[in-house]
Parts: sequence; C-alpha cells; structure tokens
Amino acid sequence: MRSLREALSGIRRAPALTVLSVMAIGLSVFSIGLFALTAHNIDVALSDVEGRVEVVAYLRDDASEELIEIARHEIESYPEVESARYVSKVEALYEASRELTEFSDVYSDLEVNPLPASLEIALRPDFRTPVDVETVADRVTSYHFVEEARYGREWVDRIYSLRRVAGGAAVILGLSFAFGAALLIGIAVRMSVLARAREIAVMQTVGATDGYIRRPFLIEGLMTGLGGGLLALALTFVTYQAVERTLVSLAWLPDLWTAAGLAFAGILGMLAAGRAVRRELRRLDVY
Amino acid sequence: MRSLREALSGIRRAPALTVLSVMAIGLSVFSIGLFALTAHNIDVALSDVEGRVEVVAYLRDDASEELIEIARHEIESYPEVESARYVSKVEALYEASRELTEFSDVYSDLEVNPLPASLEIALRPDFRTPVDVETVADRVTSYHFVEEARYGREWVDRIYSLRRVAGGAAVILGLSFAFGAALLIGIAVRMSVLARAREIAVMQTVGATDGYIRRPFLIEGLMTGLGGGLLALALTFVTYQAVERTLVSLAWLPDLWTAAGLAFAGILGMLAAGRAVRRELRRLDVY
Amino acid sequence: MVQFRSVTKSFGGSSPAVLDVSFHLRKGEFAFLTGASGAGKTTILKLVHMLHRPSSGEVRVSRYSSSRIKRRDLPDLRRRVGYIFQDFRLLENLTAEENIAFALQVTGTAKAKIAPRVRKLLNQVGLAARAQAFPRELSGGEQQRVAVARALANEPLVLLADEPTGNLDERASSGVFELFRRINASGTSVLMATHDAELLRRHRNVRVIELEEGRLVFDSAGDPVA
Amino acid sequence: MVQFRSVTKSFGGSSPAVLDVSFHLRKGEFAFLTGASGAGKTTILKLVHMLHRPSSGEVRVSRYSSSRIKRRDLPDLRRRVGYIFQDFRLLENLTAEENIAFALQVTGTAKAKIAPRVRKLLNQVGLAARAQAFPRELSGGEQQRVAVARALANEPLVLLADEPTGNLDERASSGVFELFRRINASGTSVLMATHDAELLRRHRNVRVIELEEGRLVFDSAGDPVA
Ligand SMILES: Nc1ncnc2c1ncn2[C@@H]1O[C@H](COP(=O)(O)OP(=O)(O)OP(=O)(O)O)[C@@H](O)[C@H]1O
Ligand SMILES: Nc1ncnc2c1ncn2[C@@H]1O[C@H](COP(=O)(O)OP(=O)(O)OP(=O)(O)O)[C@@H](O)[C@H]1O
Ligand SMILES: [Mg+2]
Ligand SMILES: [Mg+2]
Repeated sequence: MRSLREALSGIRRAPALTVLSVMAIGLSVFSIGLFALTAHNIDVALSDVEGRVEVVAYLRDDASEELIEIARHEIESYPEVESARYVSKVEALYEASRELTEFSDVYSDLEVNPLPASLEIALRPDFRTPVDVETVADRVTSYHFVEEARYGREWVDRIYSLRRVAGGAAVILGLSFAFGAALLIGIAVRMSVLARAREIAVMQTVGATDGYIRRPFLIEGLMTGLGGGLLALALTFVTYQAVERTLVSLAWLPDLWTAAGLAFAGILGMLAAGRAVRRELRRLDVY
Repeated sequence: MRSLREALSGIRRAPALTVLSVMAIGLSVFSIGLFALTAHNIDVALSDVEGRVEVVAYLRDDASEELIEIARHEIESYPEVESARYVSKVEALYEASRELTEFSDVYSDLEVNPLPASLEIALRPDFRTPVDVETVADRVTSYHFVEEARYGREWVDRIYSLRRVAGGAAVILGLSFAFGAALLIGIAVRMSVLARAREIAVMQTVGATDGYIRRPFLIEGLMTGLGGGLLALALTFVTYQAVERTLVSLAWLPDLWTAAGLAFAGILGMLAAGRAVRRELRRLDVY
Repeated sequence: MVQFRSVTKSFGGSSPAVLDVSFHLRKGEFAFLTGASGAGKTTILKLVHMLHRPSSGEVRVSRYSSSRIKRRDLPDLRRRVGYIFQDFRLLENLTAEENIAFALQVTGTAKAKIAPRVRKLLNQVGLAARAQAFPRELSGGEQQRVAVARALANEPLVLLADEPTGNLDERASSGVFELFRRINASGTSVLMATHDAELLRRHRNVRVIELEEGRLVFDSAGDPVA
Repeated sequence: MVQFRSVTKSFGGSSPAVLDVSFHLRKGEFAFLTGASGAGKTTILKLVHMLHRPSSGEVRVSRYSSSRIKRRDLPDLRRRVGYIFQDFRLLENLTAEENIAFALQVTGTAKAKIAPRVRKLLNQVGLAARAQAFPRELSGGEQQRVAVARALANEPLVLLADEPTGNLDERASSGVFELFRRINASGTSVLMATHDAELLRRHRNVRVIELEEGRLVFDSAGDPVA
C-alpha cells in the first residue's frame, strides 16, 4: 500500500518523465507488436498455401473406374493422407479451361480431350514435409494404372525453407526489438532514478532500508511497463485496423500473444527499474 | 569554438546520458531506415513487374507475314509503345510448352497446333496506366487481321492500386515513425537539459546570454542526432546484409536517401535541443 | 555511545581530512566540535553516521563498529543517529511537514502518531506557519530549522548537528540551542559542529573538542580514548 | 546605484516577504542588511539581481529599472552585480577554479587574462590549495569562499552577499569581510545580508538596514528615498 502510494506519487511528482517513459516503451513494444502482427499473418498465409500441398497422380486412360475407386480408398487410409479426390478427364479439361483463361478458346477448339484423369491427394498437416510427400508419391506410382505422380518437389521445398527462414528471422528480429525495448525501458527508468538520486541519498541518510527505497521504483517500473504495453497494444490495433481497411485482410493476434506482450512489457519495466535502483543504491553508499 | 568545446565537455560530463540518447535516436531512425529499405524494395519490385505490362494481339491464322510486319512497324511508332514483337504459331507452342511444364506432354501429343500467332506489345514507362493500355488495345484491334487484343485489364488495375496504396502507406508510416523519432530525440535532449537545469540557472545568474547558454546545447543536439543517424545507418546496413544473405536479394538505399536520413537526424536533434533549452530558459527566469 | 579510535580519513589528496583522532562521547553527553573552515568537522560527523568509511582506525557507534558493520545494518544505525546536515538535504519535492513526516514513515511509525509528532516538532523550531511550504519557498534559516526538526523526529540516541545555527539570527540560534539542551537532558548524546565563537564563550561548561587541519588539538574532557 | 521605491514582494502567501521597502544604496556605499530568519533579506537581494520581479513598487539598479528592463538586458545587469548566494550555487561539475573562470568566460574575458585572475581570487579567499577540488570535495566554508571569489571575478559595480560568513570561523570571516572592505574602497557598492550580531557590533560605523517581517524598521543612514 505504502509502496503503491509512493509509486503513484513518484509518477505524480514527475508526470512528464513518466509520460515520456510510457511513450518510449510504447513505441518500442509497438515495433514488437507490428512484427508479431506481420509474423502471425505470414504464418496464417503460409499454412493456407501449405494446405494446398498435394500429390497429383495422373491415371492411364485405360484404368477402370472401379479399380480407381478401390485405390482411392486405399490411398486415403495412408497415415499421411487426408483425402484423395478423383478428377475425371472431363473435369480436368473443365478446370484447365477455367484456370487458364488465355487458352480457353484453344481448348474449346480441341477435338480430343488431351488431359488425363487424376487423383488429387491432400496430405495431413503433420505430413507435409518434403520427405513425406515423396514417400506418398512413390507409393502411389506403384499402382499399375498410375502413369505418373507429380507433386511440385521444388514448391514443397520452397515452402519449407521459407517457413524456416521466416521462423529464424522472427526469432532474430523479435529478440533485437525486445533488446531495443529493454534498452529504452532501462533508459527511462534509469532517468527516473537519476532524477531522484538526491531523494534516494536523503532516504538512506534518514535510515530507510534498501527494500523500502526500492519497492516504489519496482511498482513504478511495472506500471510504466504495463502502460507502455497497453499503448503498444492500442497502436498495433490501430495499425491492424488501418491496414485491414485499406490494404489487405489480416488476422489479429492470438489473445495469448497480446497477454504475453503485456506481461513482457510489465516485467521488463520492473526488472529494468530494479536493476537501475540497485545500482544507484550501491553507488550512493560506501558500505 | 567555445560552443563546440562546451558541447563536447557537456557530452563528456554526462557520457551515459549522451550514449543513451544516441541509442534512442539510433533505434528510432533505424525503424525509419528499415521502412525506407522496405519501401525502396517494393518500389524496385513494382517497377520490375510493371515492365511486364503488355498488350498481346492474337492474329488470325490467315494473316500474311508482310502485312503483319508493316503493322508491327506502325504499332511501334505509336507514342505509347516501346516495342512490338512478333510471335509465330510455332514459337507460341514452344513457349507454352516451356512455361506450362505440366502440359508439355499433352502438347507434344497434339496433331494440330491450336495456338495463334501474336504481337507482344510492350509499353513505354509513362504509358502503363490503365487508360493508355486500353487505348493501345483498341487501336490494335482495328487491324482486320487481329482476332483479339488482350491485356489483363485487372492486372494493370491491380498494379496501379498497389502502387498507390504502397505510396500512401509509405507516407503515413514514414511520418508516424518520424514523429516517434522526434519524440525520442526530444525526450533525450530534454533530459539532458533537465539534468543541467541547475547549471543553466547558475549561468543565468552569472550573466550569460541566452544565445551563449543555448549554443552548446544546439551543437550537442546536432552531434547526438548525427550520432544516432549514423548508428541507424549502420543498423539498417547490417539488416540489409543479413536479409540479402539469408532471404532474398535486396536493393540498397539510394545515396540521396541515406544522406537525407542523416541530415534529418542531425537537424531533428538540433531543433529538439533548441526547443528544450528555450523552454527551460524561459521557465527559469522571471523576465 | 560514540567512540573514535585513532581514526584517519584521507580522500586521496595531499593531507588527510581527519588524522589520528580519538575521543569518546558518552551516553547523554553534550560536546561542541570546533575548528577553522576545512578542519575536518563535517568529516567527523559523516564518519559517525557511517557515510564515510575510515581509512584507518575504528569508529564505534552504539553497538556498531565501522570495521564490522554490514550494509543491511546501516538503516538501523542511521535511525538512531539524527543528523542535521550543513547543507540541510531536504527533499525538494516535499513540503516542510512532509519532509519531517518522511523520516517517521521510513522507520515505520504508526500513521496516527505521525501528524501530531510533526506538528509538535514544527512548533519547537518555530515553523508552524510555514508547514506547507516547499524548501525553495523557505528562507535559508527556515530550511535549516526543518532539517533540525527532521533530525529530532525519531528521538535519536545521538544527535549530530553540523553548523545548525549558521543561517540563524541570535534569537533563533538560542531557540535551537535550548532545544538541543532539552533533548540532551532526556538522554540523547549531542555532537555539535560550530564555529560560533560567541556560543562557545556563552557555554563554558560544555565540553569542547577542537580540530586543526584534521588533528584533535584540544578536548576539554581530557582523556582521549576511554 | 541601487534604489528601492515602495517595493512589495508577495509570493501569494498570507503576508508578503517584503513590504513597502524604500532605500537607496549609493555608489561606493557599504551596508549591512539585517533581520531575523525569514525577515526578507534574501528576497531583497534577489530583487536587486532581478531574479524576482516586485509585486509593486520599483527597483532601480544602475541604469536599469525593474519595471522597464527587457529580458535581453538581464545578462548585462547581472554581470555588473556580483551575488554570493546563501546556498552558494556552484556548478557541481566544475572544480573550484573552473567555477570562478566560468563567470569570466561568460562575460567574454580574454582567455589569457582568465587564469591569472582566477589565481589571484583564489589566493584572496585562501583557497589556492583546493583549486582543483570539486564542490562536493570542499567543506562548507570552502564552498562559500569559492562563491565569494566568483562574485568578485568581474569586478562588479554592486556586490550582494547573502550570509557570506555563515559557514566560516572567526578568522576566515574577518578575512572575507576585509576583502569586501577593500573591494568597497575601490568603488564597489556592497549590500551584505547577515545576522552575525558580533560583526555589526564590531563595525558600528557601517550603515545598517534592518528588516522585520518584510518591513524596513531601521536604517542608520536616515533618508529612505533619495
Ligand atoms: N569528498 C571529499 N573529497 C575530497 N576532499 C574532501 C572531501 N570532503 C572533504 N574534503 C576535504 O577535507 C577537509 C575537511 O573537510 P570538512 O568538510 O570536514 O571541513 P569542516 O571542518 O566541516 O569545514 P567547514 O567549517 O568549512 O564546513 C577539507 O579540506 C575538504 O576540502
Ligand atoms: N519562492 C518563495 N515562495 C514562497 N515564499 C517564499 C519564497 N521565498 C521566500 N519566501 C518566504 O518569504 C519570507 C522571507 O524570505 P527570505 O528568504 O527573504 O528571508 P531571509 O531574511 O533571507 O531569512 P534567512 O535569514 O532565514 O535566510 C520567508 O517567510 C520565506 O518563507
Ligand atoms: Mg563542514
Ligand atoms: Mg536568506
């Protein structure tokens, strides 16, 4: 209670400094927020693209529909496979003419349908690695009525390296931004401690214990951190809304992330404050 | 000279504060730098994609090669047109089979070549707007041996709206980051002035003029700003190198931009310092 | 209560601020600490408060010794030793009464007891009318009296007063001095640094410890180490 | 040189710090400003230095008037009026000699002249040995003497001294006082706030202006407005 009151009065005593600290922390956590938003949306987009990883087995024109149906069931029971869809020659032509509008005229002129029937095999989320895709493709090719299995090897590899790189970049950039934020919080709190160095020295001479002196600063650091975190959250949300309305549709951050961000800002503020006060206390007293 | 020496001694007197200010400014100008890098590369990428805006005129199978060659010359003399390239039926088939590997087997099975010959018309940089593209397409369609002119209307429109939105976002984000940087510089300088409020008051009582008191702070602000700018430049370059090596090939910022960024940081530091000192001077004296 | 044994304090300069000083201030004793400007009076008081560590020798205050005291014991020591600083050391952001109350809060005094105690102290130093003023709104002498009241707040075992009447006129000076005598009569030891020759002349019965360039050159109580 | 005409200064509290004060300190005159703690001595000195603006009345110093002076004229005024503050106001980051040199730099004194002048001033206040020390390394009396040296640096037309001997022993006090007399003899007006009754007694021939609760209650020079 006393510490809280003191912390509040500390803030009241130097409101400009506190507002500035909150803004500094807010801005730096905001950059983390922006980054998290970007990362999260890359993630969403990636898992969307990844969902399209599939193996296509082109079938001989002479394969009987019954055999194909049996094979389709077998394939669907593979542990790696989510679903297998049969695409007849007619459907293939239709889809091709729809997807490739430039050639729709060409196709309608054709007398024979040159496109083969196929099985489009979608994989389960956990089995979309290059290795699993190749395994499925190999097994499927062993059916005698399968002409060829394609799976865009390069495409699969690319998605995976992209996710790995994105993950690495996320960690590196996230850490460096967090470092920047910690730095700024440290600056802010250190300033507020320095601004009260005289006060601290006087408290020591009056017989206040280290803990007693430290506590209000810790609480002040926590509150400043949380304030900065909330500001960052607000800024991130405004940015999210602005981009959502003008540019592209975005996913908002998971609640867990925002909660973690707030907790991070608060704890960072408290730790930075604690460190700054401890150093100041040791500097001021000779024992 | 005196001011420079004073500014240096000011920095020497409170090295921690100065280092922290430089770091704060560095971090915020760094975010501008990151943004500039992104914007510049979007720009480069856009102009690359834009270079591919073209009108394709599909030709009747019965058009004579001489007429086509005459028409091609005529079209190349349009003010909007950069070049017009004749693509024969054979070339068309070859290109199609190369670009659409999935269907290469199919094409090789064909007995007749279903693809038409065409003129691929590239536009000059200044005439790639939706309106110009449509004008060219319309004029080309008036040749009797032109079956149809395609130009991906939607595609052109999209590029244009993307560039507009990117431009807008660049200005808005750039401004808000600049605001953040100005804020941080203001904080830093204000702290350094506050830390010397007593010194300023004493100088006033000893009879120093406002200009005399202000000058070292202005120079200190300028140097702090430039220091922060250089730090930001270094950070941006390191990021550029890191991304370049691990992710994608990037273009480095034009020299003019980096020079402007440095000047911006320096001037911002000086102005923020000037403002802070002026306020302090008025606050301390009653006349 | 306060015991110096061959204490030397050097700040690294050519000559030490305090050189081989020994004396013993007993419980309930009153002593003037005198000497020219720069003789080492403030340094001696700060050694008692353990704001300086002796370069050699030992300072004992109550049950604490400068050579054995732990960092965590300092607050307890300083609550028992009231200190009126030569430069006052008031908190700029607190009013006169808050500055005094602060010393009581720090020691965990019950809230209900603080307000009446502060009022009594302000009255004793003649500042009741300026209770709400901030240090920068107080005259030099008024600030000094706030410092006096704060040092007395916790009823210290030892009172250290550094030139406590330097900014006071004759009447206010005697007021503060009489206050010290009353405090002293109730059992508190008092060590008062001063170069008010007039004061020394008027109170010839009070013990005088005199310094000259850091050395103890005269002690009216005789035996230096006891 | 310094003229007060019915000057009142109120800080918004119940009673003004200075109330309807008039006096005239002539060129080359020496006067003690005396009165109890809180009587208004420092406020009067700050009014002369134009650190306060009178609530009513007019303060004239040399050719400047409190009612007409412009912000840009303040530096010139303050260079002509030396001020020894009650709380010294030294720059913490500068050594003793740098603090004195600073006052000379500010007025644009030629570099070559600064060093010898500083040395002379330090000698005059008896601090040559502590020239390189920072304020926190100086005793109270030593800081006060640095403040004295700084106020004299620019050979002011008027010297304002606020309790300049409050932290000094008798010998150092007389030293500083003799210095003031010499400065005064060379044409500088001196207004010295003090409650050192002893000093007043010893110099009965010097003009005394006495304040009581902000009012001028005694002026040994007689005519209040001249
Ligand atoms: N922190 C310090 N660093 C270096 N020298 C110091 C420090 N503190 C004091 N001194 C020097 O030690 C000597 C004694 O100082 P001290 O403050 O004890 O004197 P004092 O007797 O209180 O004088 P005064 O009556 O002027 O206050 C002085 O010469 C002073 O300059
Ligand atoms: N800035 C201020 N705001 C409010 N009150 C003030 C201010 N400055 C001075 N006072 C009050 O005005 C009165 C006169 O103060 P002043 O400092 O002039 O006294 P003084 O004669 O110098 O006393 P001392 O001998 O104790 O230094 C005091 O009661 C003081 O509290
Ligand atoms: Mg002292
Ligand atoms: Mg005063």
